[in-house]
Parts: sequence; C-alpha cells; structure tokens
Amino acid sequence: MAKFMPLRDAIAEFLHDGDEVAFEGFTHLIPHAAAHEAIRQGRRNLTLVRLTPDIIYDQMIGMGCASRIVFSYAGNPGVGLLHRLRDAVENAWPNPIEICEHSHAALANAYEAGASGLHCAIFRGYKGADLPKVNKDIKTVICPFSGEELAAVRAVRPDVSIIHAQKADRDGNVLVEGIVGVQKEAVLAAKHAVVTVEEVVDDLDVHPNACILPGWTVSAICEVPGAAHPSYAHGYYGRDNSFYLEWDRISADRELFTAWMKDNVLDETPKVFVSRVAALRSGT
Amino acid sequence: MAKFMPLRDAIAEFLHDGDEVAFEGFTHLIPHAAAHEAIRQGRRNLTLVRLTPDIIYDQMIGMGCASRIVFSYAGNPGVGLLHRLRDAVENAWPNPIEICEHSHAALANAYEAGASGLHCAIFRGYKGADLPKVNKDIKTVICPFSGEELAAVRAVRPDVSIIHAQKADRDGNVLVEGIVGVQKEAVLAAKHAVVTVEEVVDDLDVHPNACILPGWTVSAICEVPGAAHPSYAHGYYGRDNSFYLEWDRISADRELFTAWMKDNVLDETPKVFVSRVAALRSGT
Amino acid sequence: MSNYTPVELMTIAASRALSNDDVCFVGIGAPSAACNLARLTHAPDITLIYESGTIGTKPDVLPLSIGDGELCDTAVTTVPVPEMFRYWLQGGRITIGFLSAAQLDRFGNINTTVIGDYFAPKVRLPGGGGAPEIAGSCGEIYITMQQSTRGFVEKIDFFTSFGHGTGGTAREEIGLTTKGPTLLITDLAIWKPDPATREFTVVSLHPGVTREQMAKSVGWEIRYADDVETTPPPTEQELAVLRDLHARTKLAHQQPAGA
Amino acid sequence: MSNYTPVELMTIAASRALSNDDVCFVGIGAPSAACNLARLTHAPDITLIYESGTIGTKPDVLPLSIGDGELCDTAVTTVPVPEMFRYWLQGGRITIGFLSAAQLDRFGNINTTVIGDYFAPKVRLPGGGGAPEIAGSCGEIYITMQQSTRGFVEKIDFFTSFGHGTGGTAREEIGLTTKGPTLLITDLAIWKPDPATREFTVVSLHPGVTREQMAKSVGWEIRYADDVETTPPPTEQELAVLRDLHARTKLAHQQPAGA
Repeated sequence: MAKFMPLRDAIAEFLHDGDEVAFEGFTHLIPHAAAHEAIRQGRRNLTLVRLTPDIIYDQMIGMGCASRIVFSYAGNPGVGLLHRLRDAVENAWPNPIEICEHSHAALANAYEAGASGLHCAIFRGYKGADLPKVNKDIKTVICPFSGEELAAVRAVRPDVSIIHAQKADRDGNVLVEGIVGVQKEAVLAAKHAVVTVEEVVDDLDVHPNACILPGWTVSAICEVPGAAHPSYAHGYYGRDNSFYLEWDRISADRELFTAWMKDNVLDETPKVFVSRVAALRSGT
Repeated sequence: MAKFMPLRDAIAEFLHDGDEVAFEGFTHLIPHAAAHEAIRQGRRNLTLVRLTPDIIYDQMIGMGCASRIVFSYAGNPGVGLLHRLRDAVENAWPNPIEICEHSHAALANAYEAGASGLHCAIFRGYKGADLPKVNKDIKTVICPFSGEELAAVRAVRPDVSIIHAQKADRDGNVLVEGIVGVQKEAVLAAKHAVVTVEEVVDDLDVHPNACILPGWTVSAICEVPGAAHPSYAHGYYGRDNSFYLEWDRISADRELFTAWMKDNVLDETPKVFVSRVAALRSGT
Repeated sequence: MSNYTPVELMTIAASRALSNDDVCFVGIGAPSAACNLARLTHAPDITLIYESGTIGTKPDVLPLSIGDGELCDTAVTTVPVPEMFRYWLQGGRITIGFLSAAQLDRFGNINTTVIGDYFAPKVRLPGGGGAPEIAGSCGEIYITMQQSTRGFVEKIDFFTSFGHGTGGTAREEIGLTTKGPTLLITDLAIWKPDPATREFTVVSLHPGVTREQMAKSVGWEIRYADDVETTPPPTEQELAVLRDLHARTKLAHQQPAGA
Repeated sequence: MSNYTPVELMTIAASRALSNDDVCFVGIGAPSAACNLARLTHAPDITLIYESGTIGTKPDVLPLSIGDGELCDTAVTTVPVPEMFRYWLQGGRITIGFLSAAQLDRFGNINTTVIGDYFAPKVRLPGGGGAPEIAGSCGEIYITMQQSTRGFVEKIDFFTSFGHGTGGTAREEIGLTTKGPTLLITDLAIWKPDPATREFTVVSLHPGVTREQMAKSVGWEIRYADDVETTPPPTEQELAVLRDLHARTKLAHQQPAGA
C-alpha cells in the first residue's frame, strides 16, 4: 500500500546499492528529481534499465551510479549522442559499464512479460540483426502452430521501478496520462515502485479506462511538482527542448559536466524543480 | 477506411457463410443488433468466436447459423445455462456443433496474439486441467530462460469481428469506453471489422488514452442506437437484467424459442433496438 | 440469532475469512456476496477485482453478471480483459480467488465443464471461464458451494481446474507454486485441507448440523479434524448488512436499470 | 526554383513518395519533416505514427523528440509503447517505415549501433531503438540519408537492422515476408533496389548533381539505372510549406514551451 513520504526518504528506503532499477518515462514524465536524489545519496553499482537512457541516465552514469545498463536507444532525442554514456562505454569513465542492449520492441515486450509474471516474452523481431549475437538475453522459440521462429527475450523484473506521474489521490491511486510509455509495465514488473507526482488531489476525476496504478501496487508516493524537468508533464508544463540542446554542450566535457552536476544536483534539493518548470507552464 | 453504411448492407458485404466471426463484448456492448441481422440474412456454417457465448450466440446457434464455436464460458451470466447451446451440443439441434473450448485467459491471450500478428500466445495456464487433452489448439512451449513449461494457444484471427461501441466521429474513429473487454483485440485481429455505434458525432471529445479504434482499422460503421440490448452501453443505457432472467424461460423450449425469434428478430429490423432501451436510459 | 438460512451463514462465514489487505478475484453468486459483505463490515479497504476488468470496485448492489455497469462505475479503474488475465491474475497480484463447482472432489479439484463424457456429454455445463488460471495463479483459493451428493463426488468427470490433484505434493509436482484450495465453506460446514494429505477435512460444523446430515450430503467418507468447532452464527450486523445488500440487489435486477 | 538546399530536396522528394493511404512509422529528423510536408501538401489524410504511441498525429511544429507533447495533443489516440510495437507495428498495420543510418551498405543494411568492435567500440552510437523491427514489420522501408563515404560503406560494422542482406532472396531466406528497403533518398539522388540483385541503383539524380560528385560520396562502385532521370526541383509550394514548418519548429524549440 502506497506510503506518502518525502522523496529523500523514499529513495533511501527503496533504492539500494546494487539494485536493478528502472527510471521509466518515454520522453514524457521522466523522473529526473528522483534520479537526482539517487545521485545525491551516492547510489553505486546500479543496473539501470530504460528504453531510452536519455539525459537522466547520462547524468547517473557520469556520476558513477551504474555498473550495468539495459537499454534500446542511447541518444539525446533529436539532438545527438549521450556523451557521458559514450565516455563510460568507450573510455570506462568514471567506471566501466556493462551493456545489455535491445531493440525498443524487445525491451517493451520484456517489461510486459515482467508485469505479466513471466520470465520471457516472444515476438517477431531481430530478424537478420546482430544484437542476438552479443546479448545472451535474446534467444528463440518455435511457434508450435506455424513453425515460425520467434525472438524470445528475458523478462525485465526490476528490484525497483521509479516513475513520475501527474496525480495521486489520497488513497495512493496514481494517474499517468498522455504518452504513457512503459510506466505501468515497469511498475507492475518491479518488486517496489516509487512514484513522484505533480500533485496529490482528493479525486482523480478521470474516465473509466485511464491509466491508473492502484495504490496497493505502489510502495511510495512523493509530491514533487516539476519533477520531470527537462522532460514534461502533459497538462502541467511543456518539454524544455532548449535544455536538451544545452545538455549536448554541458555533457561533452567532463569538467563542465562535473561542475554542472555539483551546482544543479548535489547542492540542490527536490524543491528546486518547481522553479525550473515555472516558465514552461502554459494555459493547458 | 471505415465506410458508413446501413447495418443490413454491412452484414451483407462483410459476413459470409463459412466465415470465422467474433461478435465481441464482455457482458458490456454486446452487438445484438448485428447478430440479429446475420440471423435474418440466414448465415450458415459460421465459426463463432467469443469468450462468453451468452444470449447472442444462444440465439445464433438455435437459429442454425453456426457449425463451430470457440469459447471459454458458455453460460447466461448470473442466471444459468444456455439452453440452445446445450441443445446443439447434447442433441445436435438444430444441427451438430463442433466445439473448441478454452479458458478466459487462453482466449484473451489468443485474441491478443491475433491483434499482434502472431500465430500463438504463451501464458502460464491450464496446469493440471483437462482442456489441453481435448483441444488441439492448446500446446506447450518451454521458456528458454527459466525452463518453465508454459501453455501456448493458437491465435484467434477471425475473418470478421463485429462489435458495438458508444460513438464514432465523422472520420470513422471509434470510441469504446467502460468495460472494454477484448473488443480492440478482436477488431485488430480480424481481416474486417463491422462496428455498430450508438451515435455518430463531430468530435469524440475524449482524453488521450481512451480506447479508440482509428477509422482506417474498421471496415464499416453502422449507427444503430440501442444495438447492444439486452446488454448495455455505458453512458447510454443500463443492462436489461430482467431480460437475461426471462431468456432462461424463452430459450428452455424449442417452440417458444422459435416463436420468439420469429416475432422479435426475423420480423423486425435494426430500428427496433432504440425502443427496447428507451426505459433503460438513465440520467448518466 | 437463529433466524438465518444455511446459505446466509455460508456467505457470512466466507466473508469472515477475508481481510482488509486482501485482493480478491470475485466470481458471481455467493463469492460476490461474501466479498461485498466483508467490504461493508470488517474489511472496508479490501480490493475486489472482477474478471471483466474492473479493479477496486465497490458496487452498491450485487452484479447479476461479472460485468454489470455498476462494477465499472464504482471501480478505481477498468482494464481490458487480456490485461486483467496477464498483468493482474498471472502477475501474481491476487491474494484470494473464489471458485465454485458443479462437481468437487475431496482434494478440491473442480468440474464445471461436463457431466459425462466430454465429447458426448450428459450435461454440458458452462465450462471454466477464468477458473483454470484462477486456480493456478491466485495466492490461495476459497471454494464456496452447497453440499450435495451430486456435487461432492468421489471422482469428478472432468478436471476444469486443479485443486490438490491426488493430494500431497501434487501441486508442486506439476509446477504450481501457489497454495491452491485452502478453505471450503459450505451451507453446513467449514473445511480445510489436511496439511499432509491435502484432503479437505471438516474443521467446523455450522450450528445444529450433525455428522449424519453431513454424511448424507457428501459422496465420500468424510474426515473430521480432531477438534471440530461450531461455526459462530451470524451476528445481527452481519445478517442485516447481507440482507440489505440482497434486497437492494433484487430490486435493481427486477426493473429496467433506468426506470 | 533553384534557391534550395540539397537536404530540402531530399525531404521534399521523400514527401512525394507518400500517399494519402499510407500509414507511416515516423522517425525524428528528415522523415518527420517529409511525412508532415506530405500531410500539409498532397496527402492530407496520411496517417502518421510515432513510436512513442501517438497514432494519427498532426503536429503543427516538428517534434524535437519522438514523444513531444505536440504529438499526443494532436493524435487520434495515444497507446502504451508495448502496444505500439505489438498491435501496430508487429500487427502489420504500417505501410511505410522510415529509417536512417550511420552506416549503410549497397543492400540497404543499416548500422546505428557501433563503429568498430561491438565490445570495444571506436564510436558508441545510439543503437537500434525501433529500427530492427521497423525493418522487418513495415510493408516497405524508405531510407533518407545524406551521402558521404563515411556513411555509404562497402561493409557495415554491425547489422542493426536488416535490409536485403547479401541481396537477392536473402529476406525470404530468413523468413521475412515484407519488402524491406524499396527507396533510398539522399541529398544527391534517388535510389531503388535492382529487382533481382536488390542492390541500390540510382534512378534519379538531383538537378546539377554529377556522377563524379556521386562517386566521391559513396564507398562502393555505384550502379546506375539504364535511364537515369533528373529529380524535379522543389515547387514553390513545397518549399514554402517546408520552410514555414521549419521556421515554426525552430521558434518553438528555442523558447520554453509555455513562454
């Protein structure tokens, strides 16, 4: 049953060194505030799972939180490469990092299988591709009806999944709306789930088929307005596209990166996020 | 791309003798008007697919439309057995009927696989159950990661799926809301889809994650208010529970059934449905 | 309080076995009444899930079908049926699943498929619906059923869903990791599986029920626990809440919903 | 109309290859511009799908990422990512998928994973994202890419996604039933696979482009069709609509969304 608690306490209680953790959100609702909290608390040896590592894992990897990454697209969307991730993979800075690489379809299916309590997913994929040669979590299964060879991937079942969502009600039921990505699957696949929300409300006031995570599927809820910045929260504030462009410059240099992280993460608190999105709120 | 057309024309164009057809709707939004039209047009040798055959298939079977049925629960929900289906299975009246029987989980997975373009689905099921002994569409697959034996079922990929929905917009986009069952999967698994709707509107006016079938996934849309009766349409009219109770009496006797079908189906048109739900509309 | 029916006590006894923390996969009939009675009395925060996709539902009247509008209107959320069976049932999120049976054996194996031969049945029953996977994926299974020699049989005609098989470690042997049937509540008694043999054993008789009466309603030699208790009769509150629920339900189902 | 850039013509030529009935799986960059240009000119009813789950989207400005809010706001519906890949892509509903490459070979095989050895890469590229299954499940694949000897190589370092393999019937041999790459549109030319060998063959050169220029930008011996055409230059309308789109986009991405 969901406990309402400060983000600092939630990360301290539910995310431990060595955990496999998924910070999910497909371009939308990326839980940056929670990642910053994990960085501040100095987590180490994490296995980071995420379709699109994006700025959030570029920061965690650059700060030495991760020893392994499971992913399917390691770019700064629409901008370029992820410099910190590249530096870790190519030069082992600040530490070597093991990679487990998938396609989007494979990793989405792997989350779905995890949420379904299975150890594998099957799908039509990877035909003629080289990833199966370098990733032992990709195998094949023969369809017993058609004889077709299908790809099989190991389910993702994280120790903890961490997401950001629009709202929770006082019973801890969580609403995710808009581009919902794989967040529901990530939460249901994990042993524990930590959710930051824009606000806690009396009534979610939604239609019957909205994407809701019932309170009993969530471990902790933390009210952190703006927690998705520079990503966005549909209905609350827009994406800070200019920061995504700016990150290309900040992250390209180890010293500039380190200085930026000290000023904007290590020396800050979750409270700063609300001010970061102030200019991004529109009438919607 | 969805064509707007009268129900009579849609059934004539898209449902043929010998087809495999799914009339779906899990207790809610059951497409009774379309089934009555198929009965009036005298369809024969259909394979009827549906989790819960319910009154709709009891009527079609009793009228001789079906030679095979694929299902997972053949009862009048909350009331008792389906007398016409029993009569067909036990006494071959009005004709013998072949059965392909599943559990709900299996058949739901089979639709999902059909919608996903696969020939099989895998899931954890049927352990210790006898159905795999009598249904050749149930096999097993070994999970290549855990070694667990999983059930595998043949995908459902109907020639036609027929559903009822609340609304379509003028571009043919269809909204299904409330208990959505397996309707989306049934439509996406089929070669053609016929959809009856309560109304056609300018704007569906829904939230971003509503269950919508884009117009280009649907073959025909027919505006038939009340078409789900005695089932219900969330937001339009309630379930006619008293008719479900009454059906137990009507269907128990071959002659009574035949007379009822003549008066209420053969001699009627889709227009009658709107009057059948008049007393079931509430303020919602 | 003696003015109650055996089925009322069956329902009330089942409701008492549920707690606030349970997540129940609810079937229609006695289970639905029991779960909602628990919710309306000692377990207000119990989570009720119906296989139609309605999660955390709080119906004011009992549904006639598994997918009445009332279930969706009062739910926290409603999901597609494939998701219900994959994420919620198979995902291992359900603590207690309710099942009933046309035929039940002493090991909690259930038949709701056919009486007689499968391909030439004497009676074609509804079939399994959700039961085969409810039996496998829920943390534990409660069975509610009225006793009769027709229903409580030495050997069932068809294994619709697996209970404890031939007893002992039969579940583990076929790869099931859940507990299976842990409680059988009837109109006459409460039964629990023997820890070793897994045979259902009477642990409590309802007030006034005799062992002779029991023997006449069960098609096998009944085993009794060493210390058979007497089921506490319904309290006034339990009975009042249950009867109110049934009265509201009857009224709702007799007239068109919108009238 | 000679006042246009090679990339503008690449985008415009790609947009011309799309029709009203197409269902496109759109990537970021040139494909997104081309698809939306088609929608804003000759194919107003084209269906655009982005892998973030947005179906039937009609953005007013081009998204920076595959999941900008604009895509969801203007979509017919937005589905979860697992559903996008299962029901919509794998389900065979997409007529045309767009791909680009860091390295491309003459058979349309694509590398966006690594330059050098996979386990000790010289350059770690972003990886495949949706591409491996886009390449397999879309009806056909259009590739847009600027020509350079670094990108148009004799042999790619890693098969991120499969085009025509070693040519001929390679796709059929590994069980692929879709057409694979059928069109390659660059800043200099339009290429189509030879019907038999499947090697990309130049069918049209953009205005003013010479074969010498082509040879310097491609790392293999280029094959030309017997009858090489000249790509029609952009019309005034095409160029105006494309530039308006880019201007709106630039403005939108430079300032905070809500300002």
